[in-house]
Amino acid sequence: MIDKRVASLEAAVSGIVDGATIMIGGFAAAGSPVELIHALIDQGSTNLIIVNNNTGSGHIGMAALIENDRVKKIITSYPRTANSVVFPEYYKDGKIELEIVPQGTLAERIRAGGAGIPAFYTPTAVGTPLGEGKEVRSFDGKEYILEYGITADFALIKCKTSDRYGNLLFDKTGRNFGPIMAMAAKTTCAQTSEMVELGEIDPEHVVTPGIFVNRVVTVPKPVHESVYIEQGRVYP
Amino acid sequence: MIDKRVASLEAAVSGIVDGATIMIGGFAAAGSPVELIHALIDQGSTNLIIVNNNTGSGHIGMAALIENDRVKKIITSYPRTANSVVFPEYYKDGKIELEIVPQGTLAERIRAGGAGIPAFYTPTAVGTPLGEGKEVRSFDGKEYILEYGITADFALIKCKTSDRYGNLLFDKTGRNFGPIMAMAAKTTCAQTSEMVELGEIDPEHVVTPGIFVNRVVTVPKPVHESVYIEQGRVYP
Amino acid sequence: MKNQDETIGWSRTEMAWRAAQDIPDSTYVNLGVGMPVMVAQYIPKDREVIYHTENGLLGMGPVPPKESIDLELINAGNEPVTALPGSCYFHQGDSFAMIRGGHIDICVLGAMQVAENGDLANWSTGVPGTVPSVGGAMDLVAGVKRIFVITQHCTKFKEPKLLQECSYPLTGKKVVSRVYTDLAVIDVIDKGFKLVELAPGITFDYVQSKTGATIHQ
Amino acid sequence: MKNQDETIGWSRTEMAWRAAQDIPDSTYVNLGVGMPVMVAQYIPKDREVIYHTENGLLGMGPVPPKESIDLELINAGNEPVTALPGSCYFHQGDSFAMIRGGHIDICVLGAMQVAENGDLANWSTGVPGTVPSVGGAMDLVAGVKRIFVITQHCTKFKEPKLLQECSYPLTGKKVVSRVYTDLAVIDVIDKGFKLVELAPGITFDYVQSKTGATIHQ
Repeated sequence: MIDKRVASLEAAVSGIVDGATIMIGGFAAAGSPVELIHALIDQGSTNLIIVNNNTGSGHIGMAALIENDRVKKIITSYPRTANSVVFPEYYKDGKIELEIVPQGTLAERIRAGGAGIPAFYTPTAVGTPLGEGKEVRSFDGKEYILEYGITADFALIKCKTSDRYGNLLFDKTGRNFGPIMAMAAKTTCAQTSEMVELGEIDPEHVVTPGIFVNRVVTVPKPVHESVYIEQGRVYP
Repeated sequence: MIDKRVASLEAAVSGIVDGATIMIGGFAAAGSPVELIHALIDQGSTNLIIVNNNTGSGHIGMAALIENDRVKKIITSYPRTANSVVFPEYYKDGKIELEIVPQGTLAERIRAGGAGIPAFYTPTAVGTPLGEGKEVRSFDGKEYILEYGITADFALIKCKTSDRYGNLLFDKTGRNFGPIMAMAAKTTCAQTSEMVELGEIDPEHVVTPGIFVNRVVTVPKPVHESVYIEQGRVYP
Repeated sequence: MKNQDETIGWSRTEMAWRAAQDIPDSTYVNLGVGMPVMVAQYIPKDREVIYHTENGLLGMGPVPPKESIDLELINAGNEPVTALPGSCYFHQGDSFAMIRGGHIDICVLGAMQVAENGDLANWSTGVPGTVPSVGGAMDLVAGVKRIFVITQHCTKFKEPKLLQECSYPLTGKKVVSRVYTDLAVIDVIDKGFKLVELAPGITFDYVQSKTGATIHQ
Repeated sequence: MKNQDETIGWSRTEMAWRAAQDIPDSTYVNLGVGMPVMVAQYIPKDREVIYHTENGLLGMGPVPPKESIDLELINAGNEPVTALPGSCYFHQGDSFAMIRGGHIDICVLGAMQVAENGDLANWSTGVPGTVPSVGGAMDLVAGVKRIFVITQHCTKFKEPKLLQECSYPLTGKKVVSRVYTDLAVIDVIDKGFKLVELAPGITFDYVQSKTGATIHQ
């Protein structure tokens, strides 16, 4: 029987080893799988390479993962978000490596990784510092740089609805990186607000087909990052 | 006002010039925009380069376009379908050029064209006749070939539901090439079975965002290719 | 020993049954046109397998009765099918991302020729003038984790299909994992073909005599 | 003539209003964080414009009243927004396919520096030790059909932002079409900057004196 459901957050993040590459969904706080990130902190693995569009806010979620010294390197497009207090300190002190990637190139590299495309050419960042040292090639008289697909050992993403096959629906702009990260990770773990029976999701509406998902844990009332931040919460 | 609706099939295909590259949706007969293809035949442009997964059946739709001597070249993955009687004759007589592309490479080339990716590497067809003469490159010890994005002047696709912004929903496996061809063409023309008011399509369910669509014509009861074939219909 | 035409060894349905036994529970499977499609009928009932058809459906079900055929719901072989609960539709870009990205566990395909290094030829005889048609075959063999081939051991002209090298144009290099024929189940391993199982009443020597390359025991 | 600090020329809202007049009907527009977002308020009422926000929404509407804020519905500037009838959500791969693929008509961005050849610097001062953050800026300038810049003519230290060459790290090369400042509207054409319009009470010579490159009249 195909059943992607796992009983606990602990089970959802089990098997992540030190040094693993982990994609974490979310754009700013929307779609950020806060509960899964906290479970990852509890789980204890370290020296992680994280792929996330931002670096987290306050002292919870993504920021707490850094503040608990679990992150060796982060691949991101926009580390300098509001309330980002942890990352700048770690960066200044040389305690975290940073690979900065334009957001669309980051998205396309993740999508390529998931689609079995090892590398592609893109016009983004040509002639800028982020294009420096990269292979440049002209097509039809216009310059492009070569970028490589990214894959990960795990992806942690947040969705709204799932069935036991792992077919996923998302919540508004919380969708952001979830679907492409699900494609690019060996083991994709999703937290969902609701679990429905097979057949309740219209096959025309599925956003992420279950084939891209390995584990789904139900978190009926996920707490939004901003709520924790208002509370001044520090994790753990 | 943003209004992609056009009043007639004739208006939907207006402006297509001789020698244009046209992507036509459909896998076998599913999703084939038969009415738009017939409008294209009526419209009269010729020397067309067609991108379609197949070459049509019987003497209607895609096959009729060939039989009316409008197609200079076809880029396709599977020209040898059941009831494909027109293409084999044209091919044998040297009256049509054929570029054969693996289906997944065809899909990715179209998607790349629509996404502003000029070229990408793929493992498909390495070491086969369809990989011959192509640039080979190794990534992590595995060989890949370089393939190029494709764009088109027009795309003709079939969908089920649209609104005036051109947001589209498709019908089961009739979806196939529609969404990616819509992305890759300068002017995308969709035939839809029903036209609904703005807001009637749930923003979470939209398959093709209206930004990829330029003209939508309502064809309330499209005729399936197989029905015409049973009738022995020859177009025009 | 009887001639192959006299139906020694496994019948087509037995071949499909035999292949089906090797499809594990909880896998995503793509079945090629023809005999491969038959495999779905023989999956043990306690296993749940999800079928992918590359024209854009995951969760494909069996052919429906005539009266409920939907012409917009077909498989890659252009046959009417059904969509089971938990299924989903997607476009060709996403469908081949599943294939190329290594998300499909097993693909079962027919073959014209299989070489002892795993090369597969199943899309063209290379005869000039025929219309070449590849469809998704090259993508499937390049991307799916394990490629099973199901085929008669010899052509209808009694020539071996399992060879040292393919003479027909390749579909993919070093891609086949296992071959199911009417005579035997044969793996492709580093050193070449290796016998897994003989069909009832078939001897190893007989299989070897019908094969164009060494079979390791 | 008065000092720039004494609010000569266009105010911020007037700049946004002026830029809005150049957004045609039936266009797809992406507005950067800050002053660019203000442009949406001043689009003439008879024009319909669809706003794209690169975090995954087409058809973005204005900031909602506090009581109806949805934390999962934000724009690329991390502000709560609304989704208008006819809107749709999509993932980051598709969102940047819209951008990179040339499907967005106009993007309005802020700037640190603009060079006379259209080079734009708006993501980093290049000062060592600061945290570099690029977001979608490089993708937008590389992919959107027309890039409008809206910016004060000079920095708060009264240094010109319109220059012969950018000294800050580039966001993109030869990408800017038109610049809206508090003093003027200026196009980037093949030979350099070209004056389109002066703010009320501003002379050409004054604009030229505040600009680090020749402005063609």
